Amino acid sequence: MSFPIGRVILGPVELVLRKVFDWSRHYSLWPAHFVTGCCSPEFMQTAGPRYDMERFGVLPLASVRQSDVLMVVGLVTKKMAKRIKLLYDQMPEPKYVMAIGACPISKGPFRESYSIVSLDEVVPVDVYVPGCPPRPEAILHGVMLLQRLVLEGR
Amino acid sequence: MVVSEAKEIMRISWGPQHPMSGQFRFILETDGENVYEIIPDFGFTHRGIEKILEYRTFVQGIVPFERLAMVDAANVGLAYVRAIEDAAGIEVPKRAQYIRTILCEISRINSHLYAIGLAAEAAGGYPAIFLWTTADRELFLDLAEMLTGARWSYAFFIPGGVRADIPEGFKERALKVLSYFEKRLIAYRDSWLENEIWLTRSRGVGRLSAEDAIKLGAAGPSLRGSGVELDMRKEEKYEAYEELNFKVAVQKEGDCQARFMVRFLEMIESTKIIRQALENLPPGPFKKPVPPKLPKGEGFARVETARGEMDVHVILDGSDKPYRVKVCAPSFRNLYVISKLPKLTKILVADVPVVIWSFDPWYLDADR
Amino acid sequence: MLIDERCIVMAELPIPIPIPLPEWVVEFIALNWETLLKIIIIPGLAFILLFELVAVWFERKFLADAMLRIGPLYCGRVAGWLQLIADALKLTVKELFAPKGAHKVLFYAVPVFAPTIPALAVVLIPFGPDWILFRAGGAGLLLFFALTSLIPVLTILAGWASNNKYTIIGALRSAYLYIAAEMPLFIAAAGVVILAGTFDLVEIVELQSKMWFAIPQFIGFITFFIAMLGASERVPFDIPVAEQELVLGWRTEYTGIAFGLLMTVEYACLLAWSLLFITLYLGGYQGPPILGPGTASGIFWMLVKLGIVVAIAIFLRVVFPRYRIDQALRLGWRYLIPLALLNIFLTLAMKPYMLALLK
Amino acid sequence: MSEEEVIKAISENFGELVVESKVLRPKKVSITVKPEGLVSIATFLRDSLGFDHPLGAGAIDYPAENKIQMVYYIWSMNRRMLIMLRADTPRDNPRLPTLSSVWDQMNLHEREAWEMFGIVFEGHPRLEHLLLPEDWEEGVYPLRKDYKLPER
Repeated sequence: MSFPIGRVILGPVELVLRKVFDWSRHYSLWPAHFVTGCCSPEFMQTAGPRYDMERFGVLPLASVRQSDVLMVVGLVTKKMAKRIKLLYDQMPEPKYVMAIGACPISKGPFRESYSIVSLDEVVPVDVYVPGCPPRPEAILHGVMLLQRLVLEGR
Repeated sequence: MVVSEAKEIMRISWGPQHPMSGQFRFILETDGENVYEIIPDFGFTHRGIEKILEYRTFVQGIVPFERLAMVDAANVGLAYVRAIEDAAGIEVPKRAQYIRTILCEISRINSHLYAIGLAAEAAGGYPAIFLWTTADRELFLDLAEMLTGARWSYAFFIPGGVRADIPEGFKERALKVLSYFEKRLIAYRDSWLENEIWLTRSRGVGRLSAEDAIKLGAAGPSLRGSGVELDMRKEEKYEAYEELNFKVAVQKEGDCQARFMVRFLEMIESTKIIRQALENLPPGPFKKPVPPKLPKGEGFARVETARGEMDVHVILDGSDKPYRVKVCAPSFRNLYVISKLPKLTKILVADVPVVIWSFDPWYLDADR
Repeated sequence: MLIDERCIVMAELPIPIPIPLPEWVVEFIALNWETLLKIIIIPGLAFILLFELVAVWFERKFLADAMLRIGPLYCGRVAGWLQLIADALKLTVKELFAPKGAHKVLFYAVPVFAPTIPALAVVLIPFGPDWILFRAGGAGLLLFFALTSLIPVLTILAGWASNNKYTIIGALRSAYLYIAAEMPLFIAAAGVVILAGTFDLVEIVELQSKMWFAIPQFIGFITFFIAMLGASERVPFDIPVAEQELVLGWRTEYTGIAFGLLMTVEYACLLAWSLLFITLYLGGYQGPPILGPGTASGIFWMLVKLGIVVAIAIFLRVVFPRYRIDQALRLGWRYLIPLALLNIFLTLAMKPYMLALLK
Repeated sequence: MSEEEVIKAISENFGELVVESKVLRPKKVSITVKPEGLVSIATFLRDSLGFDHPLGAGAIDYPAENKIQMVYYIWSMNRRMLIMLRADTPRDNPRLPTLSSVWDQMNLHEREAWEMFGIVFEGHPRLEHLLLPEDWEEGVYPLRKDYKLPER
């Protein structure tokens, strides 16, 4: 079996590059404008002056094509679940999902409703932010958790 | 897909994932610029709250009910609580009525700031005003948090009164916030309501005449923007609104600018109401004990939420859970008026966000 | 490309090159190191990319400040200065894909060619008396306009190739807006050409040594600035990329580095037009010689004026909402073009007095 | 008082069609009507009595009395009065004439009542799902009393 010269020479280079790109990815997580529930005013507050999301490089953009994080803010109904699946597939590859609010995690105050699903049944979720509505500090904590996740190179 | 070959009308989906559509989907039939048809697609945030309420006792039911319009949780919660009190014939002590009025007006200012901020964003990426209103909302959220402990969903009103009394120090802080806010309102008026480009974008756009507004069933500021004076606080005289003097904001033109001017004037009125309510706050108990099982009966409450008049019809059957709760949501009617608007006036694709946000629909309120 | 007549012997090379290069490379560099410097550094590639990073960073910080926010902060410890580098690196790593029905070749051709056009336009701008990359034989202004009028062609191609209803509307709007903005630009620039009597940008700047053209050509100055905002799609005319109505206009379907390149197009357009605006009306590289007589102070003054003009363009984004497409077109056709024509008549009528003023 | 005038006016013109009418609260009148007279009374209310501002409509399910009651809430702008127009239909085969011709907003309310209670509205232009997802199985009406919620 020939000696993996490529691995030996390029190994450290690839490691450095991975570190640099992970650093750059964790500082520019662009969510898409997508609020699906009653926590949306709290999401606006997090983007507001007091709890400014943009300090962490989180810049909400208009379309899903350019976004890295699918921040599902609020409840997910069966009808909305189809659209979320569609959106998740349209996102470019290194993508993450953040469930903000008690409803996407466990259907929240409407747990026995006939038309609500939890987000895990629709898309794989990376970070859960509980709270109904979660305080802006909780959402920012979720963003920091996601940044640590990205740094580990998930 | 092309609807009709003759005018090359194509059907654009103003989908749930769109910066200005919130949790809703409009289907626009347009030929690129003129909009011929706006078809609302309900049901994206339908939680079946009326069914859930039948499985929750009265006090438990307040939490999901407030999720109808979280931005304006106090007024919405008040509608449900007043309906139960109306059905069971419960009298609320005077002090509780004043405290309820204060929190309702704080929540109204909150909701109107949200509407004005998003309208500035809809008019054309005007981020400064959107963020200024978000900054001012933080002040009112702190006030609500000091009074009730929660920023948005207060669950502060219960049948028979209020959960807790006003903490001391609340009055001074509220007066400080209100005086600062009145200066900010002047800043909004100069920099935005009289902004030349905003006027070209909103003056005469989405005009709704008074008869159409009544016939189609518009609600709240959308109705008062067309010159129809109907405000539940004056009609029903509930809570402390009877003793407080305030004017009903009405505008004649009925276009987007008029609707926002109504919301703007209502914010000024709300600050006056809070000041008066804080001045002559009566002493006495703030809560009356209410038995869990309420007698059989039927109650109907009409509350002026920030988006319009919400009517709740509650039927009790003697158990501790309501038999049936029927909610007539203002945003449901406003969305219907939006869908009928292209037939009344000419709307361009670029106008659609401004027109939609001038009615300030709250889609969770419409989907229940 | 005019190679400099002065042939520099290798010995007098200003920068000693330690790297063991082959013979002919050293010879090539020795011969025209100055042109290489122009291509790579000042009006060339590095300048445009650096301007792009600094302008976007400044815009995000300035907007955040106007909105009582802080803006990017933690990515670079000081004031988030590394934020744009992080965004650019992240974009290069993103997955690239085209929508199902898209025309693959065209879809990927546009992001590759689009940034080159405004970059080419920047080449014609003089940064010093002899610090100009391509003098275009005395017709710099004409070539500039020829190049910048190619941009709407590419926008329509991109909009059509992305096979999405929104992008088609966005691309068509961008074309309408460009035509409505280009006409006043030509006519206003014509006023300057009549006054200066030549199309060569260097001579136009030389004429402004005593007094800038902004004062005699004041109406043209105002029209050019407003039309420039329209041409480079800055607020209040950023209708083709109206986030609220058309998601991202003709750029909606692009992901990863393609989207990054198309963002450079927007800022390179702004750079090109503001540089032309400076050379025509604000006296180009003219200014009190601070860093010595030659090109150094010229470059310094160009950068200072560029900073001011771009800051004003960014400030407008905070203050103004956006015009509707028909209002923008009406503004263009009904107000800007008559104003520009009035400016030409004035210059024709008062040319001798203006020239006396300039001497 | 204007409430009595309204009740008197209605009982004169449609004596036998009116099952029951009472004044719930000051300025709130409730009238229960037979389904056949619904459209004629509604047009009478809108044209002559001035009830022109529709607020909403909903249904209530009474499995005990085997009936579903549809309630229309209409506000009169110049009388400053609210009327609750009610109509009962049997629970097993609920059928009602549509009122979308009288107040066009009822179009949406009736679609919601159809999908939640199963009331079929004759003459309704487009009886489709409004709030429930398109693939909701036929014949299941969530707001009826016999539809138990999954978890409970």
